Amino acid sequence: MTMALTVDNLIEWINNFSQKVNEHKDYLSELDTPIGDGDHGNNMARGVNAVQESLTNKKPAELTDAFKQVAMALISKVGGASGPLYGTAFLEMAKKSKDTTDLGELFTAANEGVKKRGGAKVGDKTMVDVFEPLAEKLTQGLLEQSEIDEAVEGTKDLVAKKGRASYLGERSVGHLDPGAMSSGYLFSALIETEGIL
Amino acid sequence: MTMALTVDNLIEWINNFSQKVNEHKDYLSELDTPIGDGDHGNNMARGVNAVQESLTNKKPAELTDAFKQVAMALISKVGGASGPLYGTAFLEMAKKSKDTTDLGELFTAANEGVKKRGGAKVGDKTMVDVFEPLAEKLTQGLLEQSEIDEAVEGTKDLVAKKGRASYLGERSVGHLDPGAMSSGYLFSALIETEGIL
Amino acid sequence: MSLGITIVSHVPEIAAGLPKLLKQVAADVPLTYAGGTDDGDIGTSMEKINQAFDDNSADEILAFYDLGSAKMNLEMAQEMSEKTIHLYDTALIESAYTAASLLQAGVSLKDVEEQLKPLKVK
Amino acid sequence: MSLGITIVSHVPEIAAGLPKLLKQVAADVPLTYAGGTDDGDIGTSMEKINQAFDDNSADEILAFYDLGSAKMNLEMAQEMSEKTIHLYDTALIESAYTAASLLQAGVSLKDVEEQLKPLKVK
Ligand SMILES: Nc1ncnc2c1ncn2[C@@H]1O[C@H](COP(=O)(O)OP(=O)(O)O)[C@@H](O)[C@H]1O
Ligand SMILES: Nc1ncnc2c1ncn2[C@@H]1O[C@H](COP(=O)(O)OP(=O)(O)O)[C@@H](O)[C@H]1O
Ligand SMILES: [Mg+2]
Ligand SMILES: [Mg+2]
Ligand SMILES: [Mg+2]
Ligand SMILES: [Mg+2]
Repeated sequence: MTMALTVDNLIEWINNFSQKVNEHKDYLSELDTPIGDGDHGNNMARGVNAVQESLTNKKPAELTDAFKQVAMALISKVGGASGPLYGTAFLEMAKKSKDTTDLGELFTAANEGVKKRGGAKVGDKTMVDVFEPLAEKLTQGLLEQSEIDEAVEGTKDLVAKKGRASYLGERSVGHLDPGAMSSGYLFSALIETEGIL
Repeated sequence: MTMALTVDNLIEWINNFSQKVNEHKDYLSELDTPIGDGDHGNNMARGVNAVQESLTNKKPAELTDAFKQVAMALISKVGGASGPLYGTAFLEMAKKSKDTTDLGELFTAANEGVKKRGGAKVGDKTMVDVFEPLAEKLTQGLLEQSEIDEAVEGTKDLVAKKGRASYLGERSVGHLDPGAMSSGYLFSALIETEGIL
Repeated sequence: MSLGITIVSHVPEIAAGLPKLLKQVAADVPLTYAGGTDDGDIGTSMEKINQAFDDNSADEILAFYDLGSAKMNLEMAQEMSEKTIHLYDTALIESAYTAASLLQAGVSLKDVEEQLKPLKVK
Repeated sequence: MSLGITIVSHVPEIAAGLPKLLKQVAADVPLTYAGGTDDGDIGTSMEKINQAFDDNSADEILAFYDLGSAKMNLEMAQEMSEKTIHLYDTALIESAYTAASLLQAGVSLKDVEEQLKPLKVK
């Protein structure tokens, strides 16, 4: 029995996400250092802080507006690859939210958007390795922290095929993907939001 | 009966060349406009003026030094592709001048240097289309202004294979090569120098 | 239908510098650029790209970029733009230079694209 | 034997800007650059290239350039340098970025060169 997604619990969810990103900012940038340019934490923190500012300045009336505001702030402020990717995820959720409030459907649309934007598929060591299996879990009503951890951890043994890490080829093995980790926070934040699942 | 190349008539020759380059500076840049970046006249003028400054500040004692001073000033000051090319030509003449003062031999060495430096061969619509046939004429003791004009004019119908003009491919046809024109001045200056040929 | 060029780089200096090289051989080709994030840091900005498309006096634009994430922002800007934007996965400096020289010489888009093909590196 | 990178561009801004992109992924790779003519105009300068080779703390250098005439000055500087200079006819930004990330990861010159091969565009 899925409870309803509302503007209020969406904002709470996004606030939880922002808090996690800010808390783990240095860790995310650290993950991005051996296989990237070491800015993922700073990028995401800049992004979620802009999101919070936007939601505070102008409280959205509808779910669709809320998703759109999140998307636009991320697109404007993140600066790295994760900007257009998270931005696209939330834009797709905005579109989908006109028809449904089901998180499984919303995240399935988000995942398709991310895949289309970046050209990555499951196994390429990107945020898609978290979005795709967990969208599926959400659809089944089975999202749990252990599933999130597993999806994030699973990127460690993969060879990067997209993004900056792909320049390192085989040498990217043994490192967690930073975007997978931050995506993990997005799903954890969902679990911690009362009444949204 | 070729007369001797001396430090004095070498300087006179180079002064004649400088004068021509300065006189036709705008024309050389104009030739470089449709098939290049429009700076060949400015590049060469900057170069020959630096050469004259160098030869005035420190009169070379030997032919080899004279050729070297010319080369170094051109290499330092021209800035465009013609800098290392003319520079190499004069460096090769400097080396060769240790063994001979024969202009045919000197220019044959210069031409080989230019070809090696830029990778161009006859027919590629570059200064090589002037250097190579006229080095041959010098060797035969047959250098005349009409031969110079012919060599320069001959670049008009060629398709550029080297340098900036090569980006235009077939569209470079119908335009004189600016480096061929400035090379023409170098040979004309030789003809106009008393007692050098 | 006029053709222009837009340069997108992660680095503001590269974005501002490359048009100087192109202007030398393509004085009449409309050239605009977007470099760095909104704050001028290393990265790209969809809004800056949008602006560069708008500011370009041409109504059909050939766009060149440096790294993959620039492409994503470029595609978002492309989707939002009313202009026809062509995106090339080619060597940034070398292909922008090639395109600029050819456009200046009045070469058609089709022929320019033919010459860009061997410069595909991403 | 340490490996470094030298960037050569006709445009001072590009030469100075590209290392900023590379530094992000290669904090420990010795990076130097030479941009523009002696007077800071668009072009290249053998002396500036020489200086960039000297200033690089590495004794073996991978050199990347934008247009053909830069290559000629590079080769003259290469002949004069006491260091081992490797010159690549590859896409300037893309190949310098690739080389920088790989060198930072401790990849051997041979393997770096292998990955540069598909980036050859000149
Ligand atoms: N093409 C892509 N498709 C999907 N995800 C990608 C792609 N490129 C990068 N990413 C994700 O973005 C993360 C890096 O984001 P970030 O560091 O903010 O951007 P940048 O690489 O531009 O510095 C990666 O860890 C990866 O998860
Ligand atoms: N690779 C090359 N081999 C021989 N000559 C060349 C080559 N590249 C350019 N040139 C000559 O240089 C001339 C252009 O010189 P210039 O305009 O001073 O340099 P740039 O092209 O760098 O602006 C051409 O007209 C041609 O004669
Ligand atoms: Mg990053
Ligand atoms: Mg980044
Ligand atoms: Mg020129
Ligand atoms: Mg020039």
